[in-house]
Parts: sequence; C-alpha cells; structure tokens
Amino acid sequence: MSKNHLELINLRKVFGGVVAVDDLNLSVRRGTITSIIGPNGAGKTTIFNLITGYLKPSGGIIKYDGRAVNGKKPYRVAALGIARTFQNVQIFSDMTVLENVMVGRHLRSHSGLLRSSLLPPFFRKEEKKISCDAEKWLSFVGMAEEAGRSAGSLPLGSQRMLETARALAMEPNLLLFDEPASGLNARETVAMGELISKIKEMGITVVLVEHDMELVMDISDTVSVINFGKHIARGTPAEVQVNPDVITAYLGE
Amino acid sequence: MDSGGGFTDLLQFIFMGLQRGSIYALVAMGFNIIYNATGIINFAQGEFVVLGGLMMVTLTMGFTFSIPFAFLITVLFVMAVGILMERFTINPVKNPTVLRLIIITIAVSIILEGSAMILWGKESHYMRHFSSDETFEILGATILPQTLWIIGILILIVIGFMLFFNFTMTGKCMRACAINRDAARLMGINDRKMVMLSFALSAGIGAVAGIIITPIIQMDFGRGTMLAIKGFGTAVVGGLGNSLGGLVAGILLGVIEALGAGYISSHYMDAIALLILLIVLFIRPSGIFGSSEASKLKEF
Amino acid sequence: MGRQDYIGLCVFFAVVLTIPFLITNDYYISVLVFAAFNCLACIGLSLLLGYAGQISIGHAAFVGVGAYASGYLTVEMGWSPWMAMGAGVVLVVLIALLIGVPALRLKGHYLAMATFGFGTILYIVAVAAVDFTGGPAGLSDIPAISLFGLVLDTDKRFFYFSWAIVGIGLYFGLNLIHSRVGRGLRAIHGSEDAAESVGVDTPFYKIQIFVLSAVYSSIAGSLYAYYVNYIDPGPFSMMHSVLLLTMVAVGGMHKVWGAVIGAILLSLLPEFLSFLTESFQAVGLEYNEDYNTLIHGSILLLIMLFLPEGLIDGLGRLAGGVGGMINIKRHQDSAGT
Amino acid sequence: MKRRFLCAAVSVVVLLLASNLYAEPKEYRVGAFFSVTGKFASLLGEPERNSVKMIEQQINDAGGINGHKLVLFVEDTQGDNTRAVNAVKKLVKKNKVCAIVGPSRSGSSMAALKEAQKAEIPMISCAASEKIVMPAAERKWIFKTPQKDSDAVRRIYDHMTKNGIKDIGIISGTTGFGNAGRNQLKLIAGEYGIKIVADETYGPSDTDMTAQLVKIRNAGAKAVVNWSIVPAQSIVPKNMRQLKMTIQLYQSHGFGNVKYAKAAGVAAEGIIFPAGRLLAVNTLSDDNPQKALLLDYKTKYEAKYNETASTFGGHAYDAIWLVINALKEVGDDPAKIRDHIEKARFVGTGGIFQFSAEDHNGLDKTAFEMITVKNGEFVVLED
Repeated sequence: MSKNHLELINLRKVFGGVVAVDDLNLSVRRGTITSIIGPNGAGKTTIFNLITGYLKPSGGIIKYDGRAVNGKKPYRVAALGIARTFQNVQIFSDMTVLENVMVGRHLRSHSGLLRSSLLPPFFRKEEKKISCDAEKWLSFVGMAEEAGRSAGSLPLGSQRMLETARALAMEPNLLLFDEPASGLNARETVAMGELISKIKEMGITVVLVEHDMELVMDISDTVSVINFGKHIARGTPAEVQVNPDVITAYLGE
Repeated sequence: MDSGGGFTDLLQFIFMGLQRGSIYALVAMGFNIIYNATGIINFAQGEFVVLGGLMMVTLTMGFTFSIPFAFLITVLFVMAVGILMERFTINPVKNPTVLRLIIITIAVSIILEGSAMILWGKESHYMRHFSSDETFEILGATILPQTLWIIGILILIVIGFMLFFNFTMTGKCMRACAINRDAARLMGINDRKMVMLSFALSAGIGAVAGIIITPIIQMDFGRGTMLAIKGFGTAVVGGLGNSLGGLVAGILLGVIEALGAGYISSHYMDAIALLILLIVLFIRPSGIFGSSEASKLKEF
Repeated sequence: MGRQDYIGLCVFFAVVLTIPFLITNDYYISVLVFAAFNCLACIGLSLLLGYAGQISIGHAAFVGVGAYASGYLTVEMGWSPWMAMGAGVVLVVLIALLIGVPALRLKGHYLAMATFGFGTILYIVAVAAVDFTGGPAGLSDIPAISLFGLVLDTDKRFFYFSWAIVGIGLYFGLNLIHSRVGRGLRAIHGSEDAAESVGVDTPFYKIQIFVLSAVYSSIAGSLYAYYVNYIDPGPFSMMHSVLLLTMVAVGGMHKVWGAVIGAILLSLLPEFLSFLTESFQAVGLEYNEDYNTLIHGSILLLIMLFLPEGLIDGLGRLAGGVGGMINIKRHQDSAGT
Repeated sequence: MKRRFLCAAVSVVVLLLASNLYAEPKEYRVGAFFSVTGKFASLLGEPERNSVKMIEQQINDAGGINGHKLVLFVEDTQGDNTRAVNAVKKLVKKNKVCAIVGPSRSGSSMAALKEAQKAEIPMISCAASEKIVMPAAERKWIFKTPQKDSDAVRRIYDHMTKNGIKDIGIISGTTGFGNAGRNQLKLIAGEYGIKIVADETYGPSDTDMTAQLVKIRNAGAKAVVNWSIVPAQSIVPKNMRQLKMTIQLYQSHGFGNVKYAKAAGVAAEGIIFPAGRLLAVNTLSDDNPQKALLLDYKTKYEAKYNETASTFGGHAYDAIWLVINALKEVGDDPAKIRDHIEKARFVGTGGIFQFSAEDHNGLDKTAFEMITVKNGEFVVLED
C-alpha cells in the first residue's frame, strides 16, 4: 500500500480555450485531512469533478491507491470507495431523511430488479439491514430524530449534515468535501468541523475544498493552495499562512 | 407529357419539399419563440395554424374580404387567441414543471380543436389561391404560384424577425429573457410581459402558416396535431430554441420527405423523416445547430 | 413506512372482488376491463416517469407491439395465447433495449421527442407492413385466452383476470419502489449527480426501468388483443401515448396509486360524457356530442391548473383540510428555495 | 359556492332519474353508433347520425311502428375501436336494443362485430370493407349497406376496358377504406388483364401527393385510381393538374359528396367514379325504381339539416329502414329481425338490395352508376 492515498500527476483540464486545471501535481496522504484552498475560480471544484469522474481530464493521471482511475464514470469511482459532497447541496428532496441515507447504502447491498419486486420490504432481511445501518449513520451526524422528515423541508445546515451522512453510509476510504461550510452559520460551521475531525479519526482520508479559513486552519493536516489551476504552495496550516506567494494570490500584487 | 428525365423529377420533388418544409419551418419558429421565452413546448402550436387557415377561409370566402385585409384580421385574431391562452392557462401556473406545462398546452390544443370543430364544422374548407392557380414550369418541373408566395412570405418573416430581435428594444429584451430570465428581470425587464408577447408572436406566425398553406392543402379542424408533431420534430432537429436551425431543419425535413416519397417508398414516407430525426438525436443530442449545454438544462 | 401501500393493495383486491357483485350490467364491467389495460400501462409508465423521472411519449407503441405479437402469433402461426404473450414480452424487451440505450442518454424534451419519434415509426410500420399486421384492416379472429382450462370469453371472467394482473403489476411496482432499486431510481430523479456519487449506475438503472415499463405496456397490449379479438393500428397511435401520459399526470405521477386513479378516471370520462349527453337529451335540452371534446379538454386543463400534483395528492389535500394545506405549503416553499 | 355544488348535484340526480323514467314497456329500442366526432371519420358519422335521427322523428310523428314508439340510442365512437366495442356492449346490455345500426368505419366494424355476434343482435354496418360480412355463414348477425369495394373496382375496370386502358397507377390512403380498396384493385386487376404499374399510398392527414403522382407518371400509367376518403380526394386531382398530368383520374365511391368536387374546383372536371345513384339523382331517368325514394331522402335531409345529402347518410338511411321494415313485420325479437333482413328485398339509396344467407350485403355492381364531374356537378356518365 502506497503512502499516498490519492495522487494527481500533471492533471490538466481545458474548457474550450480556458485552462481550468494546469498540470497540477498533488498528493494526499492516507488518513489525513488535506485542504485545497485558493481564490474563486481557481479550479478547486473542477479538481473534485475530475477525481470523481464528472469531468474527463484533458491530460495527466489520477492515481487512487496507486492505481490510475482516470475517465471512470462517477458510479464506478464511487464503487472504489471515493465519496463526495457537493458545493450546491445535492440531496433527494422528495425522499425522507432516512431514505436519503439508505441510498448511501446502495453499494453495500445487492438486491436487483427481480429480487426487489418479489417481496415487500418488511419481509426482506437486506432491507431491514439497510435501514438499520442508515439509522446508525444518521445518529452519527446527530440527526436520528429527523429520520421521517421530508429531506426537502430541512434547513440548509441539516441538509449538509444529511449529505455527509449519506456519503458516510457508503463507508468510503476517501471523502471529498466541497465547501461543506458554505451557507452555514458560525455554530453550524463549528459542528461541521468537529464532524470532519471525527471522520478522520475513523480512518477515512478527507480532502476538503473550503473558503472558511478558520475551519481550514483548524482541522487540516496539510493545506494546498491553488491559483489559476496551478499548485502554488503546500504545507501545514502555519506554513501556508506565511507563504508570500499565497498572500499575493489572495490579496493581489 | 412524358417525364422529363431524372433531373426534372428531382426538381419536382425539391419544389414539393420546399413547400412542405416552409410550413414546418414556420411552425418550428412558433415553437422556438415560446420555448425561448418560457422553456415550454407549446403543443397547441398546430391549432394556431388551423385557426389561421379557417379564419382566413371565412373572411375571404364567406365575407369576400380582400386577401391583404383578411390576412391582417386573421393574424390579429389568432394573436389574440395566443394572448388569451397565455393569460388564462400559462400565467396562473405558480409552480410550473415541464410535464405539467406540456399537458396544459395539450389540454388547450384539445379545447381549440373542439372549438374549431364546432365553429367551422367537420368538413375541409378550401380557399382560392392568392394569385393564379395555374402552374408554370421551371426546367420542366411545375410549380404553383402559391408555393412562391409561401417561400416569399417565409423569407419576409425570417428577415422581419431578425430585424426585430436584433434592432428593437423589445426584441432585445426578449432575447435577454431567453438567455437568462432571472438576470433579465434584475435588469428591469418585465419578463411576464415578454412571455405574453412570445405567445402573441408565435400565434401570429402560426396564423401566417395557416393562411398561406390553406389554398394548397385545404383546412379542417383536425390538422393541428400532425402539424404540431412535424413542427416540434423540426424544432428539435434544428436545436430547440434556435430559430435559424429550425428554418434550415424545416426545409431539410420537407425535402427529405419529398425525396423519400419519390425515390424510396411513399408507404414509409413519414417514417423516413422520423428516422433521420432519431439518428440526429442520437448522434447530436442537441440538434444539428443546438449547443450541447442546452440539451442538459430541462428536466421533467 | 410503505405499509399503507400494502393495506391499499388489500383494499384494491377487495374492491376488485366485489365490483362484479355491485355492478350487474356487463357493459360497465367491460368499460372497467378497458380501464384495466390502461391501468397496467400507466403503472409501468409511472415507474418510469414519476419515479425515475424519464419521460416517454411512445408507450402506446409498446402496447401495440404486445398486441400485434399476440395477434400475429396466435392467428397466423397458431401459437397458444400465453406463449404469444410471452413472445410479445421478449420482443418488447429487445425493442426497448434497442431504443432505450441511445435514447436514455437524452434528457427532457429531447428524450420526449426521441420516444415520440420511435413510437410514431412503429405505428407507421403497423400501418404499412400489411403482410404481418394486416395494415389498416387489422387482424381479426384473435382467440380468447384461457386460464387453467377456463376460457376467458365473458366480461366478468376477463374482468377478474385483467384486474388480477393489474394487482400483480401493482404489487411488483410497490415492492420495487420500496427497495434498493426503487430508491436508486428515485435518487436519479432527485439528482442524477448525487445518485452517481453514491454509486448508482444510472444508465443501467434507467434502461432497466424503461424495459420494465415497456413490459407492463406489452402485457396490457396482449390482454387487449385477447379481449377484443381484433386489432388494428388505431389504438396504438401517438394520441394513445399522450393519453397514457395524461392519465399518469392527472392521477399524480409521484405515486403508483396516482397512475391507477388517473387511468380509471380518464377511462371512465367518455362514459361520463356520454351520460351527460343522454341526460341533457332526456330532459329535452339540445346538446351536441361535439361539445364533449371541449369538456374533455377543459377537465384536463382544470385539473392541471388547480390540482397540479394530480388528483391523488390534490384530493388528499382537500380531505386533509386547512391544517394539511398549510403543512404542504410550507413544504413546498422550503423545497423551492 | 357550496349551494351551487348542491344544485349541480341535485340536477344531475334529476337528470339521471329522468333518463331512466323514459323507459316505457311498449317501445322499440334500436341502437346506432357512428363516428360523430372522430378526426378522420366525422364526415361520415355526422350525416349518418343526422339521417337516423331524422327517420326516428319521422316514424314517431307518424305514430310509431304498429303503434310502438321507436326509440333510438346513438353512441359516438369517435372513430375509436375501443369505444366502438364499448358502444355495442352499452347498446346491448344497458339500452337493451333489438338491432344496431353502424358503425361508420371498417376498423370499428371489425372490432365491434364480435360483440354483436356474441349478444346475438343484428348489426348493420355502414362501413365499406367486404371483410365485415365475409363469410356470411360465420358473420351470422352482421349485415352491411354500402356497396362492395370489389363491385366498385369492377365498374372502374369495366370502364377502363371499354376505353382500352391497360396500364394503371393506383394511389390510396392508409385508412381501412383505402387499404381495402387497394387490396381489391390488386386482386381483380388480373381478371381484366389490367396491369398495375405503380402502387402508392399516403397518410390520412397528408396534404401533398405530388411525389407519388410523379412516380405513377414515370411508370407509364395510362390512368390513375385514387382510393381514399377526404380531403385527399380533392388534393389528388389538384396535384395532377399542377403536374399537368392529363391521364384519366378515377376515384372510389368514397368521393360521395359534391362538396369535395367543389373543393377541387376545375381540377375535378372529368373525374370518373362509381357511386350510388343518390349523388346524381337529378340526372336519373324517371322510370328508375330508386328515383322517388332518393329524391324524398335528399329533399327532406337537405331541408332539415341545410347541407347536401351524401352517400354516407344514405347508408345509415338504408340500414335503419331495414330494421324498421323488419320491426313492422316481425316485432322486436332480434333473431326474427335477423331472419327477416336475411331474406329482405329492399329498394334503398344504395341500390336494390337482395339479401340472402350467402350475401349479407345484398348489392351487386348494378348498384353503382358511373358518375363524372361536369361543371362542378355530378352527372351520370353516358356510355
């Protein structure tokens, strides 16, 4: 097992004539929290979309556990143990909170079309197990009471928590958070930070894209700074904060 | 009287295709105007054509109005129908979903069709040609003067709309709404008014299509559905929302149908055009001229 | 959760069992038999449309394939009705795969157009391929189907048979939506990106449900052929596809029950209209059948304008009273943001 | 709001009661079903409905049939097969009719006839296709009044043979009617030594047949036969004129309304088609056995409905009279009515019917007159 859980080698993405990710090299150590920061439009979300297969790289290699995973469809990437959340929260608003998390158990269960349609859910062992597991993850993020509610009716903060619970229900090895604190108030942000730290303690590698610097500096082991699709700095939070390139990038010349 | 050989036939089929295609193009244009303003596919579009044709028949054959005067009245009448439709069935909808709006337009088309049946009866109505109905020959192929009227009016309308959308304030506002409704609203454009205008315009275009085609094909209450289907297909092939694309696709489909009927098999004529449509969709989901992002926008 | 669906299913079977005792006139029984065909096709369509969020304006073509496979194989090849129905299902699966794989990559209006175009092509083939389909003259003398030696050639027998199949279809459908696969489908409808992020193989799921809903339609078509004993292209035209779609939307497309309600109500609507005609005429009022088209359109329009979630939710809301209304309103408001 | 709803509910109940109270024991109940509002067939259904309604009133004004009131139940099939099947069931099981007239279309007739057979109620179709009553032994309860397609074809081929036409092109609509005609044209051509050099079709809502006609022209046809219902019947002659085709155009007996000829204008001049004598009643000689009846129907219909009488209305007229005549003789027992019709000899608008156990149509090719269009009017073609 290589030390780096995730490795981006000369990763490149061009939209039309615009270079969004420019020969980026980045590595994420197993079991750590790595934050990717940078000004708006630096290409952070694009990197997530490349890793998780929503976009096809124009060049370069994405290595996960030492294996190239370029160009796989998102659901194949998920099957490798990579989970993610979305910048604009993406929950299934017509389903209940519990059902949302149950969808997260998709890869950990196996019934197909035929088996599913033959017996009602209350006669099926697997269905009970899925619902049990989902409840467990819902309690983990502290939302056990909301299980029966319609997901669409939740406030944004709870929706982000729910999205996290759904990702955790996959029991992933790597979890990518895309701006988990955006739109949250101070109290909710702190709770989110605690949750992310707890996830790391479970042994899950976390990559974080975030604008809330306090949160980033609080919980990250490593911070990578990106600007114009290029890697400009990397280090511990303390190192990055004093890096002159970073300051220029954020404040301008 | 013997056939003038392969070229003459080809020319004959092309003339036939141009005449069909012009009508498809006009119907597609009506679809596109409303689609751009609202994201709705208005399946009542075909009924505008029918109403236009039938009204024109009544005015010219019943009241013996002169053609230009009747033309004007008819277009205004159908535009009024379009405005009423928008006011009473589209405007009040608070939480629109695409499917709901589609079914509303289908319901309106049933109502319009039923009204036409009651008002004009079930038989098919005929109308005299704008000018002579004597054909003349071009390189051995025959063509009706009315076909030239159709093509001429189509060109005028296209030019008219290009000028309208590019050089008038209202036209520019409509384009802005089509590109980004929220942004347009923030800029102070009255988007509700633009939606109403789009229904008026596309009803007007439908009326024109009905007026110019009726002398050739006659008109009855039941023709709307087929026209809507063909027009929608045309709009999709041309790229939904792309007026120029709709124009080219309309002519193309018309000519392909005519050639298909002429050279392959009249039994499968409609299937040939649809097959091409499917192939276009599968290879280029956004239509020949559409942008690929547009096809991802709307969901049910 | 979901348990009320199964209670509903029991009520459904109880109602089906008692109806022939309440309605003694075979004519109404036969109206309900036709409603059953629509019901079956609509359940399939609602799985596709309401749960997986994929539109199809070509489902009447699948009904047609089932009907024609049954008609051709029994009349021309002498197959038994059951085998012909099975062959129809196999054929529909193949056709659905052929059209579904490329079409389901499309979305929204483009998917609508693709299914529509495909449906129309099949209709044109049914009209033009005279050697197989009999063309516009159709196929006659299709035999009746029999079950355990009992020939289903009376209205009552066919009523039980067809509604039992609807019940089975309903049972499968309800199980499906409360399962892993069903959640996957609803997830696709909710957010395709999010569904893929948790590992739902969206193309595979879409094609599966497309095929399944086509199979529902195919069986409905076969039943039609065995009941009427005659088929021609008319009932499988695009107008019928649109009608099926309308039934699902009117009933409420986010619930399988909505499809059932919508299919029954719209199947009964012509009866209601003709009842209206008769009643007006009976009291000496001048009333023309021509107005029925207008009334049909108006009813559709009013439902879509005032009960947008469909009858099943709409009526539930009315029944639930003001309190329920506020609840749903709040729900909608927050969902809209 | 609530009160209005209540009013509506009450009036619906009253209506319901009223419609049921209508049932008197001594009336004769007859059913009819036509495509009154269908898209492509309402042109058939409307005159059919009007005709039977007219007769109902006429009979009842004259005191009914042997003192029994005639009660007619009319259903609208909208041209839809499912509705047609339901209509027969409704007429039989709800309205308890003793005989049924209709439907308008061949497809609907094929779909519905099983129900009539099963219920053992005579059904007299107003649709063209011969398959409806063939073989008569199996279609025990089914009759039809329109003339046979094959006879129409024979009359056309007779005329062609007389004029030395051998190579023809045929063009037909993809409707039940067009398709049945197309089959007969192909089937019988051999008997007359006629060669079909081109066989084209078009959809019922198609509006331009130029391409098909060009193909027929190029195939070297010496005449064209068009087999369809409206509006194609006016478009084909127009298209031919547009293409400057001068070969003879024959149409089917579906060209049964002078309106269609008017719609085609000058292009319709000289079209030849077989038809019942109703269309050219004014040019018939006075000793024609049908003339008095045709004139009577035509004047009454046109006075009542203010539109030209068509052959379609005539088919329903013949059908309802067949039933009424039977009712007069044998009462309202369906089996007796059937037996009576099967032996009936009857002068109708469609011709002089002679039914038999082998022939449930009762007409031969003498039912047709070859008719042509002259100065926008139908006239009998002089040989």
